[in-house]
Order: sequence, then C-alpha cells, then structure tokens
Amino acid sequence: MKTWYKRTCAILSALVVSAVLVAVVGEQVKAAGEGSITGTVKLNGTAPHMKGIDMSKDPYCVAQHKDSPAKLENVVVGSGGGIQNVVLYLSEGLPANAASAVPSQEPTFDQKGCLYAPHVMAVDVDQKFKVSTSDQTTHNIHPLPATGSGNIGWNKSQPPGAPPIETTWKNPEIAIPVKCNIHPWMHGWHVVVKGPYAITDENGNFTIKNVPAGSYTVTAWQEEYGTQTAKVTVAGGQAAKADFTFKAK
Amino acid sequence: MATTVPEPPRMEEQRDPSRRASNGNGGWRNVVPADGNLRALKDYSPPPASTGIWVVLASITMSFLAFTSALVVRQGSAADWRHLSLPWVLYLNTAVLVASSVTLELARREVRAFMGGLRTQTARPTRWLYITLFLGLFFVAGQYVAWLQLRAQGLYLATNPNSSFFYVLTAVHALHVTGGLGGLVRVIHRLNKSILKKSSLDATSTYWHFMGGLWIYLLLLLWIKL
Amino acid sequence: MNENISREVRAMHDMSGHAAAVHHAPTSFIRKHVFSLDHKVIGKQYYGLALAAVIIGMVLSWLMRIHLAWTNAAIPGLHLMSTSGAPGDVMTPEFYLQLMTMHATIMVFFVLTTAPFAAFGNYFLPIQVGAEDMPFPHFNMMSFWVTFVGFLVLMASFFVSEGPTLGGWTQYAPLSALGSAGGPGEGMGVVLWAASIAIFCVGQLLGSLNFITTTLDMRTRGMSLWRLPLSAWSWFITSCMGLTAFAVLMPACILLILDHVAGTSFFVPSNVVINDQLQPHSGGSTLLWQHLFWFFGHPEVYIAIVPGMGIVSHVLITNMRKPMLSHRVLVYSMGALAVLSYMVYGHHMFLSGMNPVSSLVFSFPTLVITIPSTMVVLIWLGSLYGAKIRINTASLFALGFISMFISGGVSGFFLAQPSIDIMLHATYFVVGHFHMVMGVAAMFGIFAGTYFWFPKMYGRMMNETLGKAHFWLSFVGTYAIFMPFHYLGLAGNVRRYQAFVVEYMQPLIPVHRFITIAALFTGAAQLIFLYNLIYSRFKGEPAKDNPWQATSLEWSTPTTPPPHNNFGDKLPVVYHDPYQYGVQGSAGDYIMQTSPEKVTTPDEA
Amino acid sequence: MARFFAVTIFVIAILSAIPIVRHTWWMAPDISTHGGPIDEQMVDTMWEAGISFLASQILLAWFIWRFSGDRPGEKTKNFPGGAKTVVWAAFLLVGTEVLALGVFGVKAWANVYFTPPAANAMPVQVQAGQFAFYFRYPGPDGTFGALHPEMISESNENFFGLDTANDADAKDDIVTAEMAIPVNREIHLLMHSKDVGHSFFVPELRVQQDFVPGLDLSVHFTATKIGRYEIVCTQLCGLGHYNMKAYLSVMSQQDYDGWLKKQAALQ
Repeated sequence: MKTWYKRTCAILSALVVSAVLVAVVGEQVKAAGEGSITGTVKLNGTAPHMKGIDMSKDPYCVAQHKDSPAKLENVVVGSGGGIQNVVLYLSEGLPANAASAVPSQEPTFDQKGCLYAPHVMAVDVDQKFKVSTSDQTTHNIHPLPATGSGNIGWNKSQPPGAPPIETTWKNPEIAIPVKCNIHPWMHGWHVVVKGPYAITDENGNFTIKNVPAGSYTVTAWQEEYGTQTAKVTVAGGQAAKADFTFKAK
Repeated sequence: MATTVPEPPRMEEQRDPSRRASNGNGGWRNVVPADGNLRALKDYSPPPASTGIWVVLASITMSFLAFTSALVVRQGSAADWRHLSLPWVLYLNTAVLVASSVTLELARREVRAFMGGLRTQTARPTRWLYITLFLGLFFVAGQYVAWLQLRAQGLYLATNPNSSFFYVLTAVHALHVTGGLGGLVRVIHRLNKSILKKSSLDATSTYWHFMGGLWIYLLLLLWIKL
Repeated sequence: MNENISREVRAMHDMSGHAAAVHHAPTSFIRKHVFSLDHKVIGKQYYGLALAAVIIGMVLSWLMRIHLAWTNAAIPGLHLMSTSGAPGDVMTPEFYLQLMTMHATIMVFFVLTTAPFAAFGNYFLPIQVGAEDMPFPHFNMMSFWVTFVGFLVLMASFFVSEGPTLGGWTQYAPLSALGSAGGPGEGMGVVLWAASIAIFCVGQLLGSLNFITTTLDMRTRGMSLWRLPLSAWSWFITSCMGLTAFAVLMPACILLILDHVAGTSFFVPSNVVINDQLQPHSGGSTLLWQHLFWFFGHPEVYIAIVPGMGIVSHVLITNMRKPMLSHRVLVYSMGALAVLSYMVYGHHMFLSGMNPVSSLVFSFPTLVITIPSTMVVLIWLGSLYGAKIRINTASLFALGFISMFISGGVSGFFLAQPSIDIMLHATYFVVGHFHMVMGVAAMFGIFAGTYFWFPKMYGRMMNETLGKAHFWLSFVGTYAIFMPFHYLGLAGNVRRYQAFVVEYMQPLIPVHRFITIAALFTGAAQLIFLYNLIYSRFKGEPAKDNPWQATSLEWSTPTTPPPHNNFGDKLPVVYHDPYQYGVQGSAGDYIMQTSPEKVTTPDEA
Repeated sequence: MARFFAVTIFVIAILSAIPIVRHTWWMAPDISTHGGPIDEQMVDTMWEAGISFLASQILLAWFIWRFSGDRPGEKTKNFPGGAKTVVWAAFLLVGTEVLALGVFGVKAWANVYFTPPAANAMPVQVQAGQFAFYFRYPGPDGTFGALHPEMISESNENFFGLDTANDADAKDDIVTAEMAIPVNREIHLLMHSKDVGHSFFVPELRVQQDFVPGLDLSVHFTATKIGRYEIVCTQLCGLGHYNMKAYLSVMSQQDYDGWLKKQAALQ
C-alpha cells in the first residue's frame, strides 16, 4: 500500500517537472526566433518654427504653462536632429499570426496642461487604450476617423476627476486626428496599425520589439512630413537596423 | 353683466326643415318640443363637418403660407438660386385636377337630387364620383411622373434649393390630395350604404376644390420663383 | 318612389347633423379606457400623459439644478441614465445641455400645452357647452394617441447612441441642422426631436379642430356664445391659436429633418467649418428657422397661459361668489392676446442679426400686448373688491396664479425693449420671466383646475389639508426659486451654461446654491400633490353633484362623474349667463345656468 | 388663512424689491460711450415695472385680506368704478407707460444701431467658432487678407483660413486669442462666425450681438475705461458654450502699440 502511494507520487512529480521543463525550454526557443528593429529618425535641415499657443481663453490652462510657454508639437526635433513622435510599423511582410497578435499593455492618452500627452499615440488594432485627464478643466475628446475607414468617431467630455475612457480602434488607420473643441488648439493623433510598432523618443530613437524573423517594409509616419519606407530583414533573435531621414520643408 | 331674464322656449320659431339653419347667434338654432328632448331635432343646426372643413382648410393654408415664406426667405439668403424648367406633365396634371373638380360637382348635383328623393333611377349615382376618384389618382400618378422627369434632368431633392422646394411642395400637396381621395372613397362607401351625410359630401368636395385651388397657386409660385 | 327609397332618404336626413357625437357607451375594456371615443376618458388620458411628463421634466430640472450649484460633484447613480453622459456620476457639459433641452421640450409641449388645454378642455368643453361629445370623436381619440406617440419618440432619443439633442428647445439652426458635427446628440437626437414635435403638431391640430367645432356647433339650446363660461372661451381662443401656430411649426420641422436626412440646405449656410472640415451644405438661411420657429413659439407661450387665465377666472368667480367685473372685457382681452401674439414674435430676435429697424417695429406690439394683459389683471383685482372669497385649495391656487402672473408679467416690460434686451437677452432674467409667467403660473392654473374639477372627474373630493400644505410650499418655494433668477440676469449671468467658469459669474454661484435648495424643496412638495391625487382618487370622501355651489353646466350633470353622454337622455336648456352669483331677488346666492328661475341682476335693480 | 396669505404676498413683494432697490445684484458699471441711455432706460423701466409690481401685489393682498370669508347678511358688491374705469386705467396707465418706454427706448437703440461707425474707427475682426473667439488685426497695410474656409486648420493655428503663403494682405494680419483695444478709440468690430450661431457679449461695454453664420455683421463702440473684461458667448453653440469666452483688454494707446508689436512677433 505504502509503496504504491510512493510510486504514484514519484510518477506525478516526474510528470510535473518534465511539463515545466518543456514549457520553459519551448519559451526560450520561441524567444530566440524573435528579433527587433532599431534605429533613429532624423530631420535633414533646420527644424521649422513652432508657433506658441495662446491659451488665454482658459486661465487654468495658462496657469499650467506659467514657466514654459506652450508650443505646437507638430514637429518636435531633439538634440542631434532626432524627430520625436514618429510612428514606425511593419507595412509589409508580416505573417498573419504575428499581425493578429494584440499586445496586452494599455497605452494612456492623457490630457495634461490642455495638451495631449503623448501628442501621438500608436496602438494596435483592437488594442485597449485609456483616455484620461489630469486637468482641472473639462475637456471633450473628439477623434475624427476618416469616413470609410471603418472606425467610428466619437465625442465625449471628461470633467475633472472623471474616470478614464477605455476603448479600442477596430481598423488600421494612419492616422486619426483627435481634437478638443473646448480648447481648439488641442490636437493629437491616434495611429492604428497591425502588428509590432514603435514610436520615436525625444532623440528620434526607436525599437520595434517582437519582430519574427523575416524581411519587411518598415514605414515611418510623421504628421507633417508624411511617410517613408525602408526594406529590413530580421534574422531570428537579431536586432536589425533601420534609419530614416525626413527633409525639412 | 347681461340680463338674466330666462328665455322662454320659442315654439313660434318653427323653421321648415329643408332650410339650412343660420350659423348666427348660437343659442337660437333649435326648436324645442314640449318634452324638451332636443336630440330628434339636432339635424337642423349646422352640421359640424361644414364648419370643421373650414377649420381644416385654415390650418392647411397656414402651413403652405409657411412653406411659401420659407421659399422666399431662402431665395434671398444666397445666390445659389438656379432656374429650373418645370416638367411639362405638370400642366397636364393641372388640367386633370381642374377636370376632377368639375366631375365632382356633377356628382354632387346627382347625389343631392338622389338624397332629396327627386330622381328617376334607383341606382345610386356613384359614376361621377368614381370618375373623380380616377382623375385624382391620375393626378397623383402624374406628380410622380413629374418627379421622374425632374430626376431625369439630374435634379434631386438636395441638388439645389429650387429642386428641394419643388419636391417638398409637390410632395406635401400630393399627400393632402391623397387625403382627399380617402375622403372620396369614404363618401362612395357611405353612399352605397345609404348612410351618407350631405354635410360630409359637401365637406369632401369643398376640400377637393380647395386642393385644386391650392395646386394652381403652387404651380404659379413654382412657375414664378423657380 | 318605393318604400325602401323613402326610408333611405329619411335615414340620410336623420344621420346628418350631429350624429357624429352620438356614439354608444362602449363595453369592452379597450374601447372604454384605452381607445375610447369619450371626450372625458380622452381628457383623463391627456392629464395622465401630462402627469407622467411633468414628473420626468421635474426630475431633469433637479439634476440640472444640482449640477449648477455643485458642478463636478458626483450625483450617485447618474451613470445609470447615461454612461457617457455621466462618467463617474459627474455630469458632462453635453449631458447637461441634453437634460436642459429635454426639460424644456417636455414641459412646453407635453405639459403646459396638454394639461390645461387638451386635458381639461377635452373633459369640460363639451360639458360646458352642453354637448354629448366632440363632433369628431375619432379625430379626438387620434389626437391623444398621436400626441402619445410623439412623446414616445421624444423619449426614444434618450436611448440613441449619442443621446438626445443639446440644441435647446428653440433648436437654432445651423447647430440643429449640421448633424453630429455640431456635437453629441445633434444627429439622431435632433431628427427624433423634430419628428416628435411634428407628430405632436398633428395631434394638436386634430384637437383644435374638435375644440373649435364643438364651441361653434355643439352648443345646446340657449347657450349663446356670450353665455359660455370663461374657461370655455379660453379653450376656444387657444384652439384658434393652436390651429395656426402648430400649422407653421410642422413645415419647419419637416424642413429641418430634410436638412438632416436628405442633405438639403434650408437652414445651413455656406462655408461652415467644424473640426477643420468644410460642411457639405450651402446657401441656407439661419434666420429662416428663427422666423418660422418664433412665429409658432410666441403664440405657443399664450397657448400655455390663456387656458390658465380661463380656468383661474372660472375657479375664482365660483369662490368669490360674484361674477367678474366684466365678462366681455376678459374675453376680448384674451382674444387680443391671441391676435397680438402673432405680431410680436420678433422680440425674440432683437439681437439675432435681424434688421435693427424691424427690432423696433416688433418692440411696439410687444409693449402694446401688456395692455390686454394688464386689463385681465385689473379685472381680476377689481372683481375681488367686495367679494366673499372662499379660501380653499382651488381658490388659493387661483389667487396664487394672479400673483405669479403679475410678477412674471412686469418683467415683460424690460424684455419688450430692444435697448434693454442688449443687457438682458439670453440671461437668467429671461429664464425667470418665462418660468414665472408661462411656467409656474400655468402650473398654478392646472393645480387650481385639478382641485376644482377633481370631484366632478372622479366623484371624490381632494384632501384639503394636504392641498393647502401643497399650496403653501409651492407658492413660497416658487418665489424663492424664480425671483433670484431675475437678479442673476441683471448681474449678467448667461443662461444655458452648465458651469460658471466666467470670472464675473463666479460670485453668483451662492445664489445658484440657494435656488437649487429651494428647487429641491419645492419639487419635493409636489409629491404631496401626487399622493393627494392618488389617495383622493380611491379614498377621498364622496363628492356631491355640485360641491362648490357653482353655476355652469358641468355641475348640472345627472350623475357625478357624468354619464357616458354627459346629460342623460335630455340635453340641458340654458336660461342664464354663466356666472349668476349673489343675484338680488334670488332665493340662494347663485342660479345655475339651467334653472328657469326669473330674476334681475344687481345692475338692473 | 386668508389674512396669512395676504401677509405672505405682501412680505414676498417687499422682499423681492429689496435687492433691486439696494442694487445687491446689478449691471456691471458702464465703460462705453453709448451705454448711458441704455442704463437710463433700464432704470426708468425698473421704476415703472417696480411700481406696478408692488402696487398690484399689495392691492391683491389687501383685497384678499379685506374681502375673504362669508360675511352673513352682507351682499357681495361691485367695484364702484365698474369695468369702464378699469379699462380706461389699463389704457391710460399702461398705454402712456408703454408709449414713454417705447419712445425713449428708440433713442437708446438708435444711438447703438442707427449711427454709422466713424471714418477713423479702428477695424478689428472677431471670429466665433466652437468654442473660442479669435481676433484679427489688419496689420501695417491696414487691410484684411481674404478668408479661405477650406484652409482653416486649428491644429496649425490657422484659425481664420488665411493664405499667408500667397496673399500679401494676409501676410501681415495679426491673429490673437485675446482682444486688446486702445482706450477712448472707436472700434469697428467686424463679426464673422465660422460654424454655428454665437454671440458677442461684454456687459461692461453694453454690447451684445449675435453672430449669424453666412451673414457678417458689425458693431462699433468706444471703451472709456482701462481694464481687463470678459467677452462671453450668449447664443447656445454646443457642448462648450459655457466655456466660450475671451478677454478684452482696454489699454492706453502706447500699451496697445506695444502689445500689438508683441503679437506681430508671435505670428
């Protein structure tokens, strides 16, 4: 009786251990298969002058920018000519299963100091994202997808302290302008793509993660300068390189 | 404060039943029999239908005045007023509608004679009514043809203000005419069941003639303005 | 001619005339209580509709008031009404405006027009003229059910994706004609709104048709026009207004709907840019809508108040135990109001870009219209002199009506003048003015009528104690709410604001808090009325046929409530003017219109 | 009960009148040259309306006090004057009142709307849109550039739809979110709405005028007092209506010139 009990325990534990091993190893193999694309987006030429924003209509907004006057964010060029807020995504060559995978993390599109933070938000199709407000003044969020894009626009207000609006976009669209009518200067972008994407930081650097091995067309989108593409081949587990340069108008 | 001297029942105020009661001072229409039961005599006061129809026509008039002023204001508001050649079929329709008024009058004469009992045949005189009904239907159909002709010119409801007003005015009028057709059907039906009221026949025909007049007004308006 | 023909002929003669009114008492429940042809049932149905509507409208106003006083404070459970309209129970600007629009539309159309006019008028006009029913009972039934459908359509707009329209009950174009580009609720919401109002117009036109023909053709023997009670007169005059006003609003609504669904440009001008997008309309006239709307809109105000005048006079006379100083002056004044109401509509548009000369042209009749109104008030006051006023709930509300009407009336002096309108246009002064004069005053008229006629409608008296409590709270509360509105207006507080972020308005917020508290109390007081209504309907003490010793025909019906054909098998014969109270040489202090007693009046003696 | 009611009416009437008399809440002080007659008109009307209000409320209260309740043995009696006096009273009292108000009103109205702007009036254009006012100064060349609605782009701060690239007149136009005007200088305000109906209301300035889409109106006024005032929208224009406002700064001429330079630099 006792021996029978011991044997079963042994078998069971053996099974468990092997299962765990298989899982772990399998994971590593998969990870080894996925590479990434890194690079920088630069501006060739002098950065255009960004107009200041006169928020005097709403004293609250003015108060938020006492020390650093607000400026337009259509083209934000960092040190060394890197452009911020450029969205990079794989426009061709993505296998269906990778394209349909939806990232789990939820980006937040915040309203701060009567501006949008971030000014440009990229999301995957069906990826959940939050629209929140940190301001003590009421905003209305009004995304305007192109007619026929299959995305449905909406227009909702967020009083101070209102809970974030959580929603998704159903179809890829480059790009959906977002407005606040109460503060007409407020505008931002939702860039809806399929598959992995990245967005440049203040120095224009980016890294598209979780790219399966293969060769792709990478597209960079900037709200003023439009798109540029580059052919990139990603070897399993390697980091491919792709740099972009927009010409100043 | 007017007098409170009670009014004695005026038996001497007998009227002959055939004469249509005057619509004057409201209180003095009815003759009161000794037992004071008024119901038997009610038919000597003007039937509500003959008053009601004018009430109806008044409100219809108001509506079309509103449409007219809308048209005038809209024309003045912008320089996008384009000339529009009316479909020729409208003139045919006009003729048809006028004809229908005539036939309706013929019908009325017959029916009045019939109801008065002074007539030769026992068959009910529905012939002219049916003809009127047919002409009315023809008019509505004709209006539809007019829309088709306009569409053929590439003029849709929203093409320009003129076409907008053309469609709206003709459609609303056609709707009212259809209502009149309903009235005619009702008249024929009640006549066949011998429960037709003279007043409802009169009211229906008044309405019908008004529709004719209204259409001629609209045609002039469209002809001048568009 | 043979036998059967002559029978036909007779049939045709017998069936002519008032036959329409003669329909037999229904037996089935449906025909008795739902699709009834009986003007009394239809009147009650209208009253029920108004009651339901006023409850909704009042709750909406509560929510608005709370939000105005404590902006961005969470109202527990508000998200249940609209998740996007109240994220975290905090009201959004668009939701406030949507509630405001619905409050106004519900109150103006489905309460102030239906209750005093359609409800009481339906029930009592035929009885007061001594008829068995309206001449076109089927139209009458349709009139109610069409109105009911209109109400449902309006309510439906709460349940469309973006919610009801936020354009205000005046629905100024182009905001109302641009579709969703204009803002949340401006798409489907407006279409439903316009459809609902157009349907409502049809219902009221059918009603007016019946009212007018009833008054002109259905009067019993001896009931000359000048022997009609003032309430009957007011309903008659109102129906004449309704006939013309609603006939103008309907085309306007049709055109508005077309701008939405058919892409026409009646009201939307060229070069309208919203959200950086050029709107696909051109050449429309924005003032056109305002003209059409206000041509209806101003008579509508009198449609709401004139029945109140009639009902109040009727109630007051009975409780003063003496007739009005002059029956005819009152009637003529109400008539004058009706006629003038069409010439003054432009005073709503002084600053709307209309030619400044026409502003002056419109301002004079507007000032002149104060003369008939003043005449009405002075007649009321003059008649109170030497009266023996019986204080009961009905008469209290009637007297309260006069007080309200005065308070709301005098502010008209200001708004009639374009120069002052520069300071007061679109401020709370206007809101205070019309709430006093056509809102609350009309409500007081409805209350007076209810407490006065309830015994006849349901055969039971209403509870006086509860009634008086209801009156006191309402009367004081009303002044507490609406007097401050005028002060706010003088201080330049703009209406239709969901919050007061404008600096010069912030000091006024405490006033708004006071108003809100008053509004909550006054609203709660209406629950007393609601309870009284239900309680008295079933448990009230049985009423006699003529509990107020009144003279007009509704008090001489054989039974209480009246039988199906109102007067049994004999129609009444009228011998007297409507209000024979305190007549010298008479046994009692009143003579009913039906009594053949011969007496002489004081002025004859 | 009746007497209590009478007292209530009396008290309410008095209480309602107090804030008016004490000007607890009253119009903001006038800073315009044309506002005087308007204020006079307001005060006159307040007197006439106030008196008729108090008179009739108190009369009502008194009659209720005096004539309520059944007084056995006493017959009801009629107002000695009878209906005639009442009718005449209505006609004379109100008629004259109305006439007076009307006539004086015309004066006040006329010097706002029937006087053309002076030739040297300073032109400023205001554009209303959901939900902000933007202002345009013609710049050195003194002419406004043409408007191109299709070019309006709030995201690029081209609020008026100016073609600065090709239009010389538009190049030097100065667009601001705040309105500044020199004191004691007549302003000719050209009003343009880019979308729906709005209104331009400055209580201190005694100016209120609707914007009519598709129809450009203009008003003219002279501010006489330096200060910062608020422009608010009074015509329901959408969800942001309550927050559609801008500031009006009335400055001394040199301050104004400085301000304008600063704004020009920001373009």
